[in-house]
Order: sequence, then C-alpha cells, then structure tokens
Amino acid sequence: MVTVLFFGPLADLMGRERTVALASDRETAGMILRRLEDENELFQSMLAKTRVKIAVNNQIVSAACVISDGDDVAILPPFSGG
Amino acid sequence: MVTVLFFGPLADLMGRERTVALASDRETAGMILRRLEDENELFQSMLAKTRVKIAVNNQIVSAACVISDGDDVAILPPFSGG
Amino acid sequence: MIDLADRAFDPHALVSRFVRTAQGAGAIATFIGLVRKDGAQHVEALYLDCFPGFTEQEIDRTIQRTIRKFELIDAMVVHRVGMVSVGEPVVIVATAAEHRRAAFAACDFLMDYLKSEAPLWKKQIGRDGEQWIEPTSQDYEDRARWR
Amino acid sequence: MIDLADRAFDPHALVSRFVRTAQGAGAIATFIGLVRKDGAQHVEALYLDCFPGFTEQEIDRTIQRTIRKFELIDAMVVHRVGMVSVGEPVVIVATAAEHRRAAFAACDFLMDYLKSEAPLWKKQIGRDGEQWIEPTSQDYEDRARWR
Repeated sequence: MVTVLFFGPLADLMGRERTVALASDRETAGMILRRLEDENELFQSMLAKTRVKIAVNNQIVSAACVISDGDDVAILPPFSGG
Repeated sequence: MVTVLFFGPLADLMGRERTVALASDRETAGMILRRLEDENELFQSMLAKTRVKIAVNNQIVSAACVISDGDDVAILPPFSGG
Repeated sequence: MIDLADRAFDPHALVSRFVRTAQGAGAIATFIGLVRKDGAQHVEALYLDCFPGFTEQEIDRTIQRTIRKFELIDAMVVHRVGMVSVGEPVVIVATAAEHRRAAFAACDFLMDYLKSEAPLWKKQIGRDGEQWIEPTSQDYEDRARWR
Repeated sequence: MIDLADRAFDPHALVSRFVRTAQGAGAIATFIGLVRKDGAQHVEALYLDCFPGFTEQEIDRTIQRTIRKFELIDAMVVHRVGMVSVGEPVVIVATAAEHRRAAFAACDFLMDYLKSEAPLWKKQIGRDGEQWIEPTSQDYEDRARWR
C-alpha cells in the first residue's frame, strides 16, 4: 500500500491522505496520479490548471520515479508562503 | 559676537564652542574660518586634510554666507554615523 | 533556526533571543510580515497549510544555503501555520552578519524564497469566501533576481 | 520618528511599539547595528558626537523624504550618542509599508544615509587608542546607488 498526501487546494478536494494499492511493481508516481485523476473529474480539472511537484518519502522526485510498497507520495501544488 | 561650534575631531582640538567678534559687517563664514586657521596651526592642518560643511543657525550654507552678529556658525567635518 | 508556529508568536522576543546568540554580529536585519486587511478582498484571516517535517526540512536547507551564500553568522525563520488573523505576524525572518549589506541581502533573499518556493500553501479567508493564493508575477520576478 | 538616545535602549521594545502604531502595514523591515569587537583594532567602545537640534532636524527631514519616496506608512530611527560599548545597539531603523519591497529598500536607504550623510561623528575607542572614523569607500558607493 502507498499513502498519497495532498496539500493546499488539493487537500480541500481530496482530504489529507488516501491509501492506494500499487497496480504493479513498476508503477511510477505519475501513473498513480493518473489513476487518481481517472477516478475524480474535479481532481483532474484541478491538475489541468496547475503544475504540481511530487515528493516521495520527503524528497522531490520526477513523475517517472518508481514507487515501492510503503512509500509516502506527496502531491504539492504551487507554493505560496510569507 | 558670533558663536563658532565645532564637532567630532574638530571639537577634540578646539573645544565645543568659541566666541569671536565680527571683523566687519561683511565678514563671511569662510573668512571667520580663515581667521581661526591663522591663529592655530593644528586647526589649519586639520582643515587642509578634510572637507568641512558650514551651518549657520542650523541651515547648511556656503562659505560665502555673510555672518551677522549673534549668529551660530557650526563647522561640520565629514559625517559618519550608523 | 526554522520554526513553524501554530499559534501567535511575539516577533520581538524571538529577535531579542536571536540577537543575544549571534555572537560577533555587527548587523541584524529583520522582516516581519503581517496579515493585511486587503481593502478589495475584505480579508479577515489567512490559513497556512504545510507538510509537517518536509516543510521544515526544505526551509532549513535554504537557511543553511543562505548562511553560506552571504557568509552570515546566523539566520532564523519563524512562520505561522493554521489560521492567522488580520494584524497578526505571519512570518519573521532575521539575519545576522558582520556588515549590513550581507544582512540586508540575505533577509531579502529568504523572504523571496518563502513567497514562492517554500512548501507552504496560503488561503485568504474573507467576507466573501475563501481563495487559495498563488505567488504573484512580482513574487516570481523578485525570486528571479537571485539567479 | 527620530530619537538620539544617550543611554542603552531596547531595540525590541521600540520595534514592538512601532509595529503596533503602523496601522495597515503588511511589511516591517528593521535594521539593528551593534558595536563590533573589530579584531584588528581591539575596539572597546564607540563615541558618537552629534549637534543637538540640528542632527535630529536633518535626520527627520530624511525620514520624511524616505516616507514619501517609498510610499511608507511610517519610519523610525533611533541612534545612540555618547559612549556605546561593544555588543550594544548603536542604531535601529524600522520601516513599515504595505508590501515588502518598499519596506526593505527604505530601510537600506536610511542606513546608507546614516552611514555617510547624517550629522553624526564616530570615534573608535580601542586598546591602542582613539580614532575618528570617516565613511568607507563602500559606504559612499552604497549611498551612490540611490542617485
């Protein structure tokens, strides 16, 4: 199982986290994201309008990063602090 | 009589203030300064090494400013605060 | 030092402690950001979301990089998370250096980073509803000055 | 606000009061200058001379000009005069604006002014004697940035 974490506007829509099962042992962060988009039109339309970063176990990675069982996958919309 | 005020390194040498009589009713700030230099070689050599500003009654003026009886003439060496 | 504070903090007590511990500093620059009652938007509060652990890690990494880049003696960031009311401090940055140019530049640099590159998410809560905020084009331009 | 203080002041209490009165500000920038124990010179204290009345008048005129130039909400300068020991604050500048660029720039501008154009005279008192300080070429260059 993989924990997907959502922040900022994405958390308003998806909640803070969801647990998903890996579809294969070569599934990437981008593939998991696409599966979540397929299940939720609102999420899909939010991602179409924004550029997210992905962090796996607290390190920023590319969408091509292969995910392992037990990983935390964080979906990070554009930052705005200060 | 005119009060001449000295600040910073000039005050170390000349004291805070001196009272001088006007030599004429057309004496300028620059002329008073030259008289003080003529009386004191150390003051003369300090002025030779530095550029002073002059304030008469709390307003910056040029050396050509004509001084009146009762004026305060302040001799201001280069500023350094902060 | 990075701290994410979930309740109101006293920026002056924090700066006071920072100054005491910055041995050898001749120059301390600080920035305090307050929640403004934006006239047009009728802002009543901000809500700041963060990724606990990751947000501190990323900001701390940038603080350490800033200390090296500007040869600082020390630097501090304290940022509110959760609900922050109008008039309250939302962020404080302090930098300590031997000379003022480095302290000023580093403080400015850290604020530009926090506005557009630190893992924080800001929602405006106003009379007329809520709205997530993205950095302005000015924020991105400010950040690009350091590249 | 300009104040020439002839004894130690608490910069944090001053900034705290400044922030409370700067209604509508979103950005407060501050600078605190401390007397540094300059290694080569063995500095033990600074002595600051001023021209009472004239010094305040000239600094206040520049504060008012700075408020207009950078569209500030408010600005404050507190500067020590007389003897100031190593480690003590010698100057604090605070600026309040709606946005951070103006607050930072104005604080930087005021410090550059104080270093080379405010009617103050600074003497270093060290183990090896006393020496009147003139602005460095860097101070003059910093000031020239605003012309």
